[in-house]
Amino acid sequence: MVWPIDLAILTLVVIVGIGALMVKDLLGAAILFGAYSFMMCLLWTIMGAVDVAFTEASVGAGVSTVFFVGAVFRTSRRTKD
Amino acid sequence: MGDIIQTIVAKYNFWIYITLMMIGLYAMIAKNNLVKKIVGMNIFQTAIILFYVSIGAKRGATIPILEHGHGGGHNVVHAIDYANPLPHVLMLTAIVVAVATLGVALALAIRVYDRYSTLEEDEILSQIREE
Amino acid sequence: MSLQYPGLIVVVPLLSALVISIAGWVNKRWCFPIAVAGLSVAAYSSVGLLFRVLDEGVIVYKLGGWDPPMGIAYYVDHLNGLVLAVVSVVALLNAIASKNSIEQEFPERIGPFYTLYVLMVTGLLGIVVTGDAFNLYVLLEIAALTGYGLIAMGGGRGPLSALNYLYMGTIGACFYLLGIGYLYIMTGSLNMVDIARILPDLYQSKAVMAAFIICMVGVWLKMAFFPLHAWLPNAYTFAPSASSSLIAPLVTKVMIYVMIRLILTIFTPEFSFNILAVSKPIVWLSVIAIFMGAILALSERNLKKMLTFIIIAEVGYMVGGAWLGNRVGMTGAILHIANDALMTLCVFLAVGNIVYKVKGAEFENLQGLFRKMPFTMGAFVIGAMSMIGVPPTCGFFSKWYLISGAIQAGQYGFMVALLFSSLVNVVLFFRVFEICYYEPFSDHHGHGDHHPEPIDEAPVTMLVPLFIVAAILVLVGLYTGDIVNHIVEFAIPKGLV
Amino acid sequence: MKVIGLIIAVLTGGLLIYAAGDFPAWSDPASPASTYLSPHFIEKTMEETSVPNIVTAVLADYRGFDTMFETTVIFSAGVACFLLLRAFRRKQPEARHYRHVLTGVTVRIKEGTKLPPSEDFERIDSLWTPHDLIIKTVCRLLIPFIQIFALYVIAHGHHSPGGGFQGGVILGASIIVLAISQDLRTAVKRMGEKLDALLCAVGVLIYAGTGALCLLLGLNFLDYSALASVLHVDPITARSHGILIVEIGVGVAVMATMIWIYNNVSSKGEYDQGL
Repeated sequence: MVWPIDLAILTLVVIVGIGALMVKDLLGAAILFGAYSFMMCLLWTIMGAVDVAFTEASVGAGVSTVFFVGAVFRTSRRTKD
Repeated sequence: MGDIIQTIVAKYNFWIYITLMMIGLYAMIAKNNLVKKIVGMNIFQTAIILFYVSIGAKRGATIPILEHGHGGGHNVVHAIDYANPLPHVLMLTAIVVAVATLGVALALAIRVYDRYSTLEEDEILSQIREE
Repeated sequence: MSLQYPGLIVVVPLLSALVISIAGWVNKRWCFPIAVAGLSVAAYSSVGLLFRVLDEGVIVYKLGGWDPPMGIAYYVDHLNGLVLAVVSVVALLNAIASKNSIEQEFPERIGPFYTLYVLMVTGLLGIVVTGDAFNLYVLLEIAALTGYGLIAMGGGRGPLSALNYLYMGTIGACFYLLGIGYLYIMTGSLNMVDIARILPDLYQSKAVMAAFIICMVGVWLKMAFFPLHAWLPNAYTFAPSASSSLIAPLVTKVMIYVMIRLILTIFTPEFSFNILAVSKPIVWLSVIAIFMGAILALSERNLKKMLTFIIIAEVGYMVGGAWLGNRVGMTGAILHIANDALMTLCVFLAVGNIVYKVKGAEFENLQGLFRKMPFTMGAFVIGAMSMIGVPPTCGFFSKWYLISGAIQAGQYGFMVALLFSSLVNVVLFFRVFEICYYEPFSDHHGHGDHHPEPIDEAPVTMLVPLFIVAAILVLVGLYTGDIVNHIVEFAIPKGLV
Repeated sequence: MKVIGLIIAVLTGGLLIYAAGDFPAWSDPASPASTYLSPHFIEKTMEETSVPNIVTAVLADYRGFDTMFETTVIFSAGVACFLLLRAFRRKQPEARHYRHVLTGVTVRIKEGTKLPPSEDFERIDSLWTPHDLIIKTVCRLLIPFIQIFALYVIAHGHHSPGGGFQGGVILGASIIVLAISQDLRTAVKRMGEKLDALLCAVGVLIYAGTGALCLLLGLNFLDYSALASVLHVDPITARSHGILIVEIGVGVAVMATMIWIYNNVSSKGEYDQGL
């Protein structure tokens, strides 16, 4: 594994994670959550956990985000925090 | 000083997982919006998965799929060459559990929204008090 | 076939849950018989297993035929043999008793309801029987996810309280997972017995200590131990009666079993009580838990909610008893797991019968019930006596062990708390009896106006299981000595005195 | 609440950081986790199960019991979502709106009356998505390829990353793509609710049934080598085949559940038309 990439992605993960919690729009939070999952997936590929990364790419970045978007459409995008 | 930097770099993964876990935990307790809490819950779970995958990482090792699987058969496999597969297996299970929890949580949030027409916890509580 | 009992205990309920979910789409009437059949096989094999354990000692069952540290294995010893028997019998009795109320409350969702019900029992049985720390986590999540579904069926505030339970439950399960991860990174193993074999060299490690604390906090969250109890009362109160009489007796008790398993098997008493000097503060926490549970119960005007606060106090009993750090206290805690599961089932089934007929459990709905539903109330009295701790019901004996353990350990605060809580239980239950016995039944209160048919005794199918539970309460009380000498005595390792 | 949350998070983090000091260094080949159990898996998997992908072998065989319950978790989540959201006695709206696709004329139909059975009308309500030729066509072209890839992932899990779970999710995603690009009703017409529910249970049943079959054949639960006598192969190949069978079960269950949860969550359980 290449450790500079590792460090860079680890830092990005934290930034995207905080972003997903800070943004004042639930749809945006859902999309950022997808980005967060995808970063995680990259990270795990670097660490050699290909099966876990594959699962996270299909579940975390794929289906979970779709669930979030579907649920936000059925409720509301509004959030106070 | 050098020592500290050494420690920080050597266990960078662990520090990041702890940071993410704290972010997720804080969001689950302190956020007011129910869906935001669910996002926090997922970040929390992913952080733990990151921790386990970090356990499995091994310097200089490749992915845990044997080369020449059915070809030679005489190749001797050295454990040092492959990453530790066990945490990967455990975390596949944990990811599945996370998405299952997510589905149920979102379904519950939709039911809550149906009744109170809001996802903000303080507004729901004030509606309950008025009942 | 008896060699396969450990496999059957979990597999048969699982298969029957799957068959129920298919049968539910074909004909709803098939669900109940299949559920009862599956649960009966589980109950039969767990009782059979308990007797085999009594004869042969620890039974190891290798799943997939792999040897334990590689694969997953079941270890059945006296401790989980006892808990297994209690869990499966409670689940079976409740399934039979709650048939009518399920058909009354949600006639159209019988199929999925029974699927979740049996799956939850599968999860609980699996938690108890498994010998693999990670496998326990997966089963924990099965029991939890099905529990959220069952609680949220209640309508009204049900979904909101289930959602809060979900947040807390997920944090708890994740903490447990994290603790297991810490153990794994230090030992490289996931098998409970194997971890216990490796750990003694690592007792001084900070990571092992952290693992212990994190696991404990996770388990406490799941069992609603005092500062972490906020989710429990609403979740159990707003659940439909059929779910609450399954969840209330079993979930907290099974989590206490997990805690005792962590203390006794994974971390050994030596580490838990001697190296970590945290017994005293934890016993004091449980003292506060008992006081808070008792006081909060006093302020409730709803029978079901009052009982949920009593559960919080009971959790305090068992946590405190287990952490007294001596043999008598541990005996009391293990005995109380079985007794409390049975007596909680008894009172919750009685409340279920009341809700079935009266459509509410507020105190003003209960007036004159002794005349209207004499049999239900009779069983309720036995359950209440056991909760108070009146001999010969079983509640007395486990409390006796807990109090003697407290005296032996010099923890007088815990003793006072136990006595105080018993007194409060007297007040609580006699207040209910007074309302039910002396105040005349009137149609002006509660929902009395909405159903013109007169309130009478619950149907036989609901009464018979209730009587069986009440009889078991007395029988277990009478045979406490045998249970302690033949089962509980062997469940506690020799090292603990 | 914010203060409490902050205190709890910092306390937990502090404890974890304190404990992390004792960890073996990251990616250290000599750490206990890498030297105790994993060498056995890495070195023995091939001769004991004849599967080159160690993760698949450990997932479905050594720790197959975990995976069975992982599938059960997914199944119970599907049932729970169904139970929570699916409307059983929801009120029918008084009138429905239909649009004639070719002319664009919208008609209002009162309750009780029915349209002539024709493909030319589409119902306009909250599930309806506006037409977009490009998206619809692209998705329609894409879906078969997604599905073939998914089947490849399931079937090739022995040799490459992937397996029942990932393949099942991708297979489910192909139907979800259909539901997003056309509308939910079209997807439900292809893959109805009853089918979803049955496949969910059938998938887990394949897994648990394989295990139970081993039990009936005289060995322990999930000991696939018992299948050797049924499949007429040697016990080690039987393990490999057993893994394939359970992976298919996992794939079916996960696919159906993903679609089921999506249908329920994205429509609040109101997809009553077109069943």
